[in-house]
Amino acid sequence: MTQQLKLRPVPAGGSLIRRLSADRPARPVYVALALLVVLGWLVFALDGGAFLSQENIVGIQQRSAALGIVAVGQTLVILAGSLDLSVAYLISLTSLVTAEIMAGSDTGVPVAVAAALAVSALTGLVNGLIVTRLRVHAFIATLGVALVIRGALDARYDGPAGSVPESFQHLGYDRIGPLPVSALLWAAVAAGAWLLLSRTRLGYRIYAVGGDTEVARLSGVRTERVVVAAHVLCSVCAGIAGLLLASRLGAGAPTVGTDGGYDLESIAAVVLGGTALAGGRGGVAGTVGGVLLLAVLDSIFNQLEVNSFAKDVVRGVILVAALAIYARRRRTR
Amino acid sequence: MRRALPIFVVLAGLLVAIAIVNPYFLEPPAFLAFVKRAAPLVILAAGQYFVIVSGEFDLSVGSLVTAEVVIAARLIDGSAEATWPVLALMIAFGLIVGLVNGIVTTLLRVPSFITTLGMLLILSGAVFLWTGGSPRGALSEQFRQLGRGSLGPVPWSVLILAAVAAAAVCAMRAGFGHTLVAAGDNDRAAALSGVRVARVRTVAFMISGLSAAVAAILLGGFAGVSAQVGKGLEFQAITAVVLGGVALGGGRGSVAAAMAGAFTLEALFTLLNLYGISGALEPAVQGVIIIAAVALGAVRFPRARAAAAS
Amino acid sequence: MLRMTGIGKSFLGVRVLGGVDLEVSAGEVHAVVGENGAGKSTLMKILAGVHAPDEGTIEIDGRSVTFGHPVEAQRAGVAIIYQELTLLPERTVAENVFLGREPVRRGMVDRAAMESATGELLKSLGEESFGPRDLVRRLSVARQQVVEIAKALSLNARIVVMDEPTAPLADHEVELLYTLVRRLTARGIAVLYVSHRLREIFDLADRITVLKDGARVTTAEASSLDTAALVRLMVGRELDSYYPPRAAGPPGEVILSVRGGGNTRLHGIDLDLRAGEIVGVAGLQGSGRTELAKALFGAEPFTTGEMTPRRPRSVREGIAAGIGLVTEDRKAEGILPNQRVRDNALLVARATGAPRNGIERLLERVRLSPPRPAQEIRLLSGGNQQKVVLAKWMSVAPRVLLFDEPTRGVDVGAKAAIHDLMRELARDGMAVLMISSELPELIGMSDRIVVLREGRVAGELPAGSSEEAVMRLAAAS
Amino acid sequence: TSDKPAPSASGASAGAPAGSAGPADKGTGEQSKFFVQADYDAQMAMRKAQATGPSDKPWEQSIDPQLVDTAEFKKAGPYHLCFSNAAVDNPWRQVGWKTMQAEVALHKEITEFTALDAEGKDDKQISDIAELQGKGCDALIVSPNTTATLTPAVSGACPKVPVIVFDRGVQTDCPVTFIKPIGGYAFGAAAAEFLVDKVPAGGKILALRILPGVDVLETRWSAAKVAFDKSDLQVVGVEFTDGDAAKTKSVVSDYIQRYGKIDGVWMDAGATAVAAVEAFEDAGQPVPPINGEDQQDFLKKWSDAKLTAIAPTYPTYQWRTPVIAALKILKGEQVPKVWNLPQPAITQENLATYLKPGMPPLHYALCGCEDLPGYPEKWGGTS
Ligand SMILES: Nc1ncnc2c1ncn2[C@@H]1O[C@H](COP(=O)(O)OP(=O)(O)OP(=O)(O)O)[C@@H](O)[C@H]1O
Ligand SMILES: Nc1ncnc2c1ncn2[C@@H]1O[C@H](COP(=O)(O)OP(=O)(O)OP(=O)(O)O)[C@@H](O)[C@H]1O
Ligand SMILES: [Mg+2]
Ligand SMILES: [Mg+2]
Repeated sequence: MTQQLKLRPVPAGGSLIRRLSADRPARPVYVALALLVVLGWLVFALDGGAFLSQENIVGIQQRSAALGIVAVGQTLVILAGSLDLSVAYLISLTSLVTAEIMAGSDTGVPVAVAAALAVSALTGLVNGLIVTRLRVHAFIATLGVALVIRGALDARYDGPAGSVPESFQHLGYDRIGPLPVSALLWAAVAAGAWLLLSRTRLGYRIYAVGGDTEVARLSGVRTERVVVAAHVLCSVCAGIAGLLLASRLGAGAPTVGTDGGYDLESIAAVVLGGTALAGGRGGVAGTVGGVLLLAVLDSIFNQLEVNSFAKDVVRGVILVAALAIYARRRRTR
Repeated sequence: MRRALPIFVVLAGLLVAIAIVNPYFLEPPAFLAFVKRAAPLVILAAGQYFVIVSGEFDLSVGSLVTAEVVIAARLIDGSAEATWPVLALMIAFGLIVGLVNGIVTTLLRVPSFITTLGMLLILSGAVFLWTGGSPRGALSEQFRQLGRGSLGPVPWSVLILAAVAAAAVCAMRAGFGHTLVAAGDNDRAAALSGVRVARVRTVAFMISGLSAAVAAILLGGFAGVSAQVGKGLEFQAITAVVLGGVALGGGRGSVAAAMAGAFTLEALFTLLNLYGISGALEPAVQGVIIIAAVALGAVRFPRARAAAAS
Repeated sequence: MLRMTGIGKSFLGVRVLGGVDLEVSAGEVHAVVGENGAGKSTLMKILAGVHAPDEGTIEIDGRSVTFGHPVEAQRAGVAIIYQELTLLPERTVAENVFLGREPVRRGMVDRAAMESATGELLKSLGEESFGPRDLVRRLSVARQQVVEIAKALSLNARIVVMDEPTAPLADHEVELLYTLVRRLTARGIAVLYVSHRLREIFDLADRITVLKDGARVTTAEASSLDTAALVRLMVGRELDSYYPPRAAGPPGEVILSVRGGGNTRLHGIDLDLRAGEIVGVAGLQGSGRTELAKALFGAEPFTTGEMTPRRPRSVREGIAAGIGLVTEDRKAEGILPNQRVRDNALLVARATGAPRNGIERLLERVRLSPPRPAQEIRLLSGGNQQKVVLAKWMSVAPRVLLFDEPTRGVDVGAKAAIHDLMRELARDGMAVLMISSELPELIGMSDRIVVLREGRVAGELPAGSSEEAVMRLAAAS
Repeated sequence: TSDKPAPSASGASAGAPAGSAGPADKGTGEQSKFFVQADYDAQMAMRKAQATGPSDKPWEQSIDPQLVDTAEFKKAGPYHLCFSNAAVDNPWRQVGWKTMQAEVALHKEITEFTALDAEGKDDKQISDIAELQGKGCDALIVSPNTTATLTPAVSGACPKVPVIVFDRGVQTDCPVTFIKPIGGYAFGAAAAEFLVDKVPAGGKILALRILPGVDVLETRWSAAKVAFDKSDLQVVGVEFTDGDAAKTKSVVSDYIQRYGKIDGVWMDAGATAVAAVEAFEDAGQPVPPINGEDQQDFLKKWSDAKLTAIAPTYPTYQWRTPVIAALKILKGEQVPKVWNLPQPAITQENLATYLKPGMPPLHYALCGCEDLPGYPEKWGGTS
């Protein structure tokens, strides 16, 4: 490199505050989350339950862990200006890979985890290469890959398969104090992604490529590698979610990903968190807020025993309303 | 049209391949049956084309189709007199859903991916909330005729498809079509040239809603009431449009090619079925072919003609 | 120091460069000139690793190099300011300057180092109005260009390419750039300078390479040429006079008149446009010239004041009132890149349902050459694109046509054609308003010049006023 | 058209997952890995067995009950029942869910009834079961979304509260009782035996399945396969329809076109039976023997078009039983360990009793809900 400029650190005044507010688009989702928590507390109080009880809080955490992990990955690809519709099938696939390799034995655990992550990384690589090399729009590329995985699943599995040893189920069921291990896993993934985005070159370049691919390229960023890397990371997140679900279900299931609706729901969580669908703006903090928002909403629905059709209506309205508010904020700024 | 050529070649190739396995395929009755089966998807693809070429997405058409059929069944409840008013109501409902999608997208500036995803949730929830979980009532025989019956040898759906295709091509040839493509290509330039971008895009969503209503009429007629008539149709329609060489993001591609894309998809299903790749591996083959087709379409072939220099 | 030999390049089977040689020595300002589409930017992009040449070699310091990606050119010591802004609006100035080369410490990006280095760069450019942590989105185009320059400088490159760096700059900012270029060359850095503004070429260049139709016509010492000779080399013929003659006789009736027009950016605008008259609008960057045009047109309407015809509240009302606007940003606001010339030219007529003239006559009138209505407009040169934009407005025969930087990034040949056309339109009774940052052009074309300052009319000058007079009004504090 | 199978016919007929023909080569493909001979034999036996219990209340009857003692769960009322439901995403579950709610309303001693809907998501149901344990339920009813994957969650709940599982089982015997109709083998066999009986020798059978991999559906098909393999019928195709009426109709039309004539249609579920019938009508052919299910639209078609048909059932009245069982358990009364409910088939003889004009087309006749409060309006019907 011919980089010869002297780089002297300057006193980093107020940089923490700056960094916290760097994820500015996330603010509304936390305001909404706070309001919803108050609403939840009211609803539970009137309905004779305790919203802030340990069971309920643990429930919310566990409910959000898998979606949360997928959504963090989805955030990375969306920030890079892409999209991944294949995560749902990939989750099913990795849950099966995990459970089949473990086959109920403790010794299989490391191999199974490695294999599940390898399979997902490979899927991400394929997604990324189709998007960058073959120049297929991510919507179609990942939809196509999703179909391919679905075909493989349909052909090979006709129901839950494999089994997960007791030891691995700790991941899905144990708690450390009030914190479920699964929620800690989610927190770790989110923190890792946050660090990646705010502190590493790859993170910077993900924003750059999502903001404007041509500008990034002309500035010397190898844009294709960045998009591929984002896809690999996203798929690995889906793979981790697959591991988590395998541990919770005790087996692999060919429909666990699609039944969970992880593809569209993860995208919904990401945009609820203020990340622009077009890429280049937003962050993980918002996504975490978005996922929590959906989980708290679910918890309130559960308490009120709202039927699933009404839930869909409410979710749809909230999604559109939230995005309308974001659009308005952006315009009036 | 030049850009649309590949899809017609692919379609012709597929039809020939089907005909080789099944020699009767190209005889009128079998071919008309094929067209009849393809009609709903082709109509949906035509509607989706208007939205995509204007630079947007419509993910709500699948659940709109389901909603339309369920609503029709409950309102008609087997009565012949109710048929025509309910048909009119279905059309109106499709237009209104499109109008809402359009207004939310253009005036509230919600990305259409999200607007229509929200609409998908709302429609699928609300309609079953209304009917108490599963479809009620029944479609009348008159209603069923449109999707099931035929005028002489030609099924009604084929006639309706022909009319829709003609209307779509005319709309794209007219000023409206050009302004729509302009909005999709560069909405700021279009707006500064006097194009009412919000309005033409909203109309595009309404056309998509209308096409979903028509598809619902045909599908409900063809196979009767079911809670999942529209399942997955939005992805199929978008895939068909993209297969036809229409660029996601807008501004490029023709409606004829989009409809050809839908026929191609339908022919592909038929062919896979004929070769016994039904069931398990069908999605895999479909996925590979779609990626391949779009990838090949994205490769630009050198042109002989020189670009002008001033 | 740099030697490019036999460079050839084709796009989609069209040859845009063939056998071009270019030699640049250390500490030299080497200008590259030529008409639109001559291949200047393409040649520069090949040097910057954006495009791979089909043929030819590049040597730096006698070593042969090949660049597969812009980053490789950067590493070989080539920095470039592209013709188009290449910044990310949602990121900070520092992040933009160091994009793709973020300094890392222990695996993490070293923000502090990045920001301090950017701060120093900005200071060395005499820029104090914004800092490394500002979002680029919040900067004016001129300031964004400063960021662009800082970005190129931060590379500490040995060869700096500037492709029309002054296009978005006003005259006094151009001066700053001059100082900067001289400072670079004093350090032994070679500067490749591309511009359509011939004055800058003669102000700065040591040597000039002229490209025409993708081939090198000549390379000559700047001192051995004058403007006329250079233009001759560029267009291959004599351009008799720079600006077409003004119309004789007094202007006609008032077609458009504003009294006290104002909105968020404009205040108390009084203005009359008469049939047969070209009114120039001068002003510094950010003085509100574009806003004035958009307000008259109805795109960003006046909210106060009187106007005849009735104050347009939307683009469509503007068009209905017989007003047209040729926008300053052709790519973003002027053309439909993927549509054919025909569809671009007929857009306004179609959008407003106006009866339309024959497309062939229209293209002939704007002197589009060759007139191919079926060609996609993005494949045309900037000058030809601009002619199609003109055709788009002429198809509805407006009574007032507003030109915002009509010749920005347009070569001398097309420029002359556009000037002729503007005159012709005025002669036919149209009222013409012309915004330009190029004072010679403004003075050469205008029947009178309105000068804007901070959103107000600072004064009006008659035809033939001096550049100094205009600048004095525009910059007075 | 010709009767000669098109070149692809062998491939198409082997559309079952494995894609290869079975040893007997009746075109039925390999036996499903879900097939368990012992279960099959047991169900075949139960089909012939006599159920014990009140004859007018099949939901309280049981076949071959092995009673277990529940004194340890005995508790004074009033009761709080909890229910973790897999989903309400299809008409069968809709009808069942309404029936269960009505059953709950029947019992004054149930003062609280908390139900969570997992929306078809295994992971959500696991969380739901955990959440319900925190709500102070006296008994927990579970309708599992899948067998294998819900097992850990149910095992976790058993020590804390009496658990009642119905419809689908779990792989543990910790629940106090598991309630189910006889099962999928009985369904599949009833339909297949009917076809073997009605279709002339050598006749061409088309088997229509919804999806591969769903346990209840797999057992239905594997029992049918056993019957067809023993018969002299030829299964010319096994196709998946995704439960989509339009696709069903297209598939049947294709087969009619390809083979000229289809002599019998076997279906693993009745939801698209009417579409299959219509395909024959639209082709201008007589409708061959066919099976459907107890949904009203099929029964009506059967009666109107005078079909040769049978409708094996998977009765929705089983949704009443768990509530009854829960109360029995909480009162310390004995319940069967495995509560096998009778699973009648609708035949030409009793068709009229099950045909209920005024009920919605997708209503299931064997809901056992006619005597419940709110019938028929609550089920979407008109009286
Ligand atoms: N990416 C591309 N694809 C196709 N053609 C291109 C591309 N880039 C440039 N061209 C064509 O190559 C020719 C040379 O363009 P180039 O931009 O190098 O000209 P220029 O001399 O820089 O003109 P200007 O003064 O307008 O900037 C033009 O005809 C242009 O249309
Ligand atoms: N307060 C401001 N906030 C944000 N952007 C501003 C502000 N003031 C000026 N700008 C930007 O500065 C640029 C120049 O402003 P404007 O277009 O009004 O000036 P102009 O005189 O027309 O200059 P030109 O036509 O040369 O761009 C615009 O792109 C505008 O966005
Ligand atoms: Mg250029
Ligand atoms: Mg301007």
